[in-house]
Amino acid sequence: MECRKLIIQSNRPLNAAVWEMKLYGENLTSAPGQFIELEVPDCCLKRPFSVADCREDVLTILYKVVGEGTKKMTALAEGNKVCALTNLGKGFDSSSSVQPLLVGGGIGAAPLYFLAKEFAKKGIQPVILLAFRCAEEIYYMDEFDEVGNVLISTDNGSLGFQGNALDALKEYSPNFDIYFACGPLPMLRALAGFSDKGQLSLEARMGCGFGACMGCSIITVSGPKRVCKEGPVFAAGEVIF
Amino acid sequence: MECRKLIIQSNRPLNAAVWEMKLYGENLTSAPGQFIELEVPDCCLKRPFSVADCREDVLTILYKVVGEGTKKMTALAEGNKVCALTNLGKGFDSSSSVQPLLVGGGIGAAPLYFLAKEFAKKGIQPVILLAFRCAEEIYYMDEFDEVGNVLISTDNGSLGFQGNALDALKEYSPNFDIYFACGPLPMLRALAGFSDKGQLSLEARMGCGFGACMGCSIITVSGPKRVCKEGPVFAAGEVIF
Amino acid sequence: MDTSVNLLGYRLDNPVIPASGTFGFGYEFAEFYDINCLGSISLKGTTLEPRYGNPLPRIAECPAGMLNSIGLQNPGVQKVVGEELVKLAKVFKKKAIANVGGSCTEDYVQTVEYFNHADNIFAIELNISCPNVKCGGMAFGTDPTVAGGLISAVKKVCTKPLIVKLSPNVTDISVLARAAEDAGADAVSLINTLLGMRIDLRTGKPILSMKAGGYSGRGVYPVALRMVYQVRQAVNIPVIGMGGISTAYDVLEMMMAGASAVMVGTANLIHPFACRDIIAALPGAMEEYKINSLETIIGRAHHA
Amino acid sequence: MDTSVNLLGYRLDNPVIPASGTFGFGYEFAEFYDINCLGSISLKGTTLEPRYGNPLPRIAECPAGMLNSIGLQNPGVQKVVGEELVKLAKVFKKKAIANVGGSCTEDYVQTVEYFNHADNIFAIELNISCPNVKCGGMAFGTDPTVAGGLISAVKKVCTKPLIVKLSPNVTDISVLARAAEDAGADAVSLINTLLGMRIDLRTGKPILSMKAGGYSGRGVYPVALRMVYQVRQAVNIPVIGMGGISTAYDVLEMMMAGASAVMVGTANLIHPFACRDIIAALPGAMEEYKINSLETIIGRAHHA
Ligand SMILES: Cc1cc2nc3c(=O)[nH]c(=O)nc-3n(C[C@H](O)[C@H](O)[C@H](O)COP(=O)(O)OP(=O)(O)OC[C@H]3O[C@@H](n4cnc5c(N)ncnc54)[C@H](O)[C@@H]3O)c2cc1C
Ligand SMILES: Cc1cc2nc3c(=O)[nH]c(=O)nc-3n(C[C@H](O)[C@H](O)[C@H](O)COP(=O)(O)OP(=O)(O)OC[C@H]3O[C@@H](n4cnc5c(N)ncnc54)[C@H](O)[C@@H]3O)c2cc1C
Ligand SMILES: Cc1cc2nc3c(=O)[nH]c(=O)nc-3n(C[C@H](O)[C@H](O)[C@H](O)COP(=O)(O)O)c2cc1C
Ligand SMILES: Cc1cc2nc3c(=O)[nH]c(=O)nc-3n(C[C@H](O)[C@H](O)[C@H](O)COP(=O)(O)O)c2cc1C
Ligand code: FES
Ligand code: FES
Repeated sequence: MECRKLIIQSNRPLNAAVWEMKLYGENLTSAPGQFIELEVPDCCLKRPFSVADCREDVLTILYKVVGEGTKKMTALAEGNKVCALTNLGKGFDSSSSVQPLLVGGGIGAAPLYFLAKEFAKKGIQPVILLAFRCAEEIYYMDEFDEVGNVLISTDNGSLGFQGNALDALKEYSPNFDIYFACGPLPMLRALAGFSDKGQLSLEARMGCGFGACMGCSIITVSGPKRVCKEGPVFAAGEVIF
Repeated sequence: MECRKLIIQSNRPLNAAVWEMKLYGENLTSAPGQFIELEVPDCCLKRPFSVADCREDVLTILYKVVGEGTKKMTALAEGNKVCALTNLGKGFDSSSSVQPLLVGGGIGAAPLYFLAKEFAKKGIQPVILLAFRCAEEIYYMDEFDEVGNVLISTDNGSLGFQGNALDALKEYSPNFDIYFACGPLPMLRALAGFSDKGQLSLEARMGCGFGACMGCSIITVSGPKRVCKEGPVFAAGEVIF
Repeated sequence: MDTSVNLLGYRLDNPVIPASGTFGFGYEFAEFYDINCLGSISLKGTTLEPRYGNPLPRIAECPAGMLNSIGLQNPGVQKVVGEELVKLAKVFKKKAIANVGGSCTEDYVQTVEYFNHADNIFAIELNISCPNVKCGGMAFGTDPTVAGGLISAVKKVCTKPLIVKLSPNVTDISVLARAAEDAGADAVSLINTLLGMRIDLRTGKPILSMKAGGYSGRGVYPVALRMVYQVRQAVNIPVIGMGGISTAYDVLEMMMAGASAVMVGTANLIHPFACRDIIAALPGAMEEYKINSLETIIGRAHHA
Repeated sequence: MDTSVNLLGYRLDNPVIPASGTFGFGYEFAEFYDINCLGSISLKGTTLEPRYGNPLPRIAECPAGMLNSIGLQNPGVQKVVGEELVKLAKVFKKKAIANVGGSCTEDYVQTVEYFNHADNIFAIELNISCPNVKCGGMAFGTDPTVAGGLISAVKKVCTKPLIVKLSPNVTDISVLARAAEDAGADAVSLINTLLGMRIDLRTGKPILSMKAGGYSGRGVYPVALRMVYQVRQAVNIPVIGMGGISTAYDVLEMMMAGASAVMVGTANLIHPFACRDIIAALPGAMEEYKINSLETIIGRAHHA
């Protein structure tokens, strides 16, 4: 964990609900699956966001506008300074995967972009399955295309396979050694039921984000674990849904 | 009362404790003795300040740094926007005075500058008695000099008469028809005891500043009155100390 | 978009009512905006005799609200009925709520009787919870038997619907709410202020002359919401919710907790146009959460 | 500038103690800063058996604070003494305060006995006020007779000074404080969290799985300060003050109200360096108000 002041380098909408914010800070580092806690003006608690990319002192988050804090974030302008806790949590363990499958649902695709880039760097082209409710909700298509083989599914069939992520997975049935998933809980639950050869990035309402309050503890097969500290990434077989 | 957004035109220290802030707003008006309630970032209640000057869309306040809010005010930079309630309260009634005496104690001199200028405009040179604890606390000397005959007293004698405002008044014994005073309560009480031919500008901790909460009600000979609405200026004979 | 609600048989255009003690007798706000946009107004707490209230200072600031120890300053019920209500009627075409304070049963009863004949009053709000009144004031608000006795006595003479205003400074507010219901209250309103204190670091003394005072504003909102939820479960009469409301979203949340209408207090002091702005923002907030009629969300949190 | 205070015979370099439940078992904060700057640490509430606590969500945000319904998650006293305290001792050279929770007298008593032999614990803080524990949890905190019985039983076996942590969710906290003193408590600490609620406008349901939760943070400060002032007047044992403290000024004010030491909770969650920063700011704040020794201001508001 680090507690830092970052400078907003850009903050722009990608579609009707999802925004991209780039934050600058010297020697910023992060690993795929880790998250930051961003201080939002006039909000008491910081907001957790997965790192969608991090290189050359610039960290990217992709955020969906859902409530007070994310609404206020859209008003933050280039050059503004924001406080953030960085390098939070334990990210994906991608070291042993040579045929990875990435599964993202909705805004859950965010951390997978960073992960996909890491694989691409190692010369591995991951299969990236992105599930959305409809074509309008898609973001970062070109970015994902550059770093992997993208498969799309939408609930209403407006693009790609019509159906949810698991149906799409069964339909496309790509080969994989480990899958890496982030998205709504029902999707993660379904995936875990389908195969335990995976890693799931979970969400929880957080008090601190760095392990102090037990606000985010889930029960796992090996006892209670904190989403913010032992997670947010857990082995699929570990989580008790 | 008006509720407005004003732009900070300048904000500078006059001495170790007193600052001057100039606020710009179209068609800003005020009368001597009236005050504004200034919104301070991260403070729940607005802060009341007498209008020290107001002309050509620019309103000046002089403020002493005493606590959280005034400390934060010193950090407000030129160009910042601030919310304020303006045209609050009933100011001095100077219409019938031809030989005015102005008595200011410490930061209480602030509204008297505006009043002195009004007299000067009418061709009347007021006598202005300014009482401070020591010479270092004096501010706006040149400004006052331009609009009246300034007499000074300091508690430690570092400038002018040594003693408090009332002692100085007795010493200098200027002629006057009405005196107009603002300053600490003991000074106002002493003045009221000395002569009831005066108008006193009072302070009170305020909830709203515009008459809604009764937070600032004092008892007068004619019943309870609100410092923020019927005041802050009261006839010397009216106030029950 | 239907923002109207029914309160005690009276239809309000919207559920937003300035809270007692933060809106005077209403007419002075008519200088700032057309107060006919309000659902109703709860008038400044009125006692039998005129009261100056407590010595200054009566106000202290808090990180997310304020303390007051006004002590029910008011010109007495005769002047309120004879002068203040007349002035109000000139600028406010709707009916208001009279808020009645006191320190003994007899005072309360007589004060309420004066309001029986006031045409522009549609309900009486009995303040049994003012933390700033000595002698008995607190016991009325904290002891269910004492509260019940007072309410029964008042109910006997009161010809208008009776709202009982509850104190949050109790171990279990639902006990007091039930006592009020049992004694004949037609509605309850809550919360009054929480007891709080601030100390002046310069002098080392409490800022308020009364030492402690009533804490209100945004900081009390979660406590108020919980109590409204709890009381909604405990009684079958309507609940009027207040405490820290400052946005249209706060109104929706308070209604979901169980409030049939809401009162807005401290927000008026911090921003004179608060009630007007909240009312203006209501339809937009309703649209955002796909609410067509406000009445349908009352108590939603109990069955959602 | 002397920031040290004496608490129950133990001298603290400064009065700032992270509050139970917001600082884990301390050692994890040693990754962020040298925790030996702290006066002491109140450790995470510990029960006889391991507890997972309540289902998620356990956290909700408030305008000036937060709600929690953790429900005393902890690994059980055996593991706390055998593992957590050992890890703490490696990075913290001072003594800490063990915070004990439970739902029946026997559990409390046995848990306290485990801590008797823990060398790096200088006092026990008995949490009789956790709003998040079912069955008995609330009665211990709200009924003076029940509280007294529990405290006497614990006192009989406890070989270390006993601090009793009081709930603010009562009509008169001084009654509980006196009951604690009479039953043998060596100090009281207050306040625990206020009961609060938030509702999710999207779902219409309370955000917390437990519906209500404990409200803490800046918004509770005026209430906490008033209660510390009130309890200081009611008892002769030391009072440890907490609730919304987030600056060095807050520490001074809380001490003037009567606190011999203070605990800082939610501020740690909002800013991991909060306690360190408050301690660093203390001398400057003391200078500003011409305070040479912190001990001299304890309770100043009662005689200033
Ligand atoms: C580890 C982690 C990574 C995340 N990564 C992303 C991401 O990359 N992009 C993205 O858009 N969102 C992400 N989220 C969800 C994001 O934190 C919430 O959408 C955001 O906090 C909502 O804030 P708000 O103020 O707009 O909503 P409000 O509802 O107004 O927030 C109120 C409180 O609830 C919390 N809260 C509300 N919804 C959630 C939620 N779904 N999860 C956790 N806390 C919540 C807020 O943090 C705040 O404390 C992540 C959450 C976690 C736990
Ligand atoms: C009608 C009127 C006119 C004033 N004119 C001036 C002026 O021209 N220049 C100037 O420097 N000061 C003036 N004051 C005093 C000024 O309002 C306070 O010094 C200021 O509010 C202190 O704010 P703070 O946040 O620094 O202090 P804090 O003590 O941190 O403030 C806490 C709360 O107490 C209130 N408060 C503290 N001291 C006073 C006080 N003396 N009077 C009223 N409220 C107080 C604050 O407004 C705030 O609500 C005036 C006060 C009134 C009532
Ligand atoms: C300055 C002030 C005066 C008040 N006077 C009264 C009163 O006369 N009668 C009453 O029942 N409540 C009174 N209250 C309490 C409010 O009506 C309301 O219950 C409380 O402030 C909580 O709501 P809020 O947080 O929106 O202010 C007063 C509150 C304030 C701040
Ligand atoms: C997340 C969280 C967990 C808590 N857990 C405990 C606990 O285990 N035992 C206890 O006595 N108090 C517990 N508390 C209460 C705090 O110790 C403290 O009394 C309260 O939060 C008020 O202080 P604050 O406003 O500084 O946070 C907890 C508070 C929070 C926010
Ligand atoms: S959010 Fe505090 S422990 Fe995870
Ligand atoms: S400050 Fe509210 S009436 Fe004067």
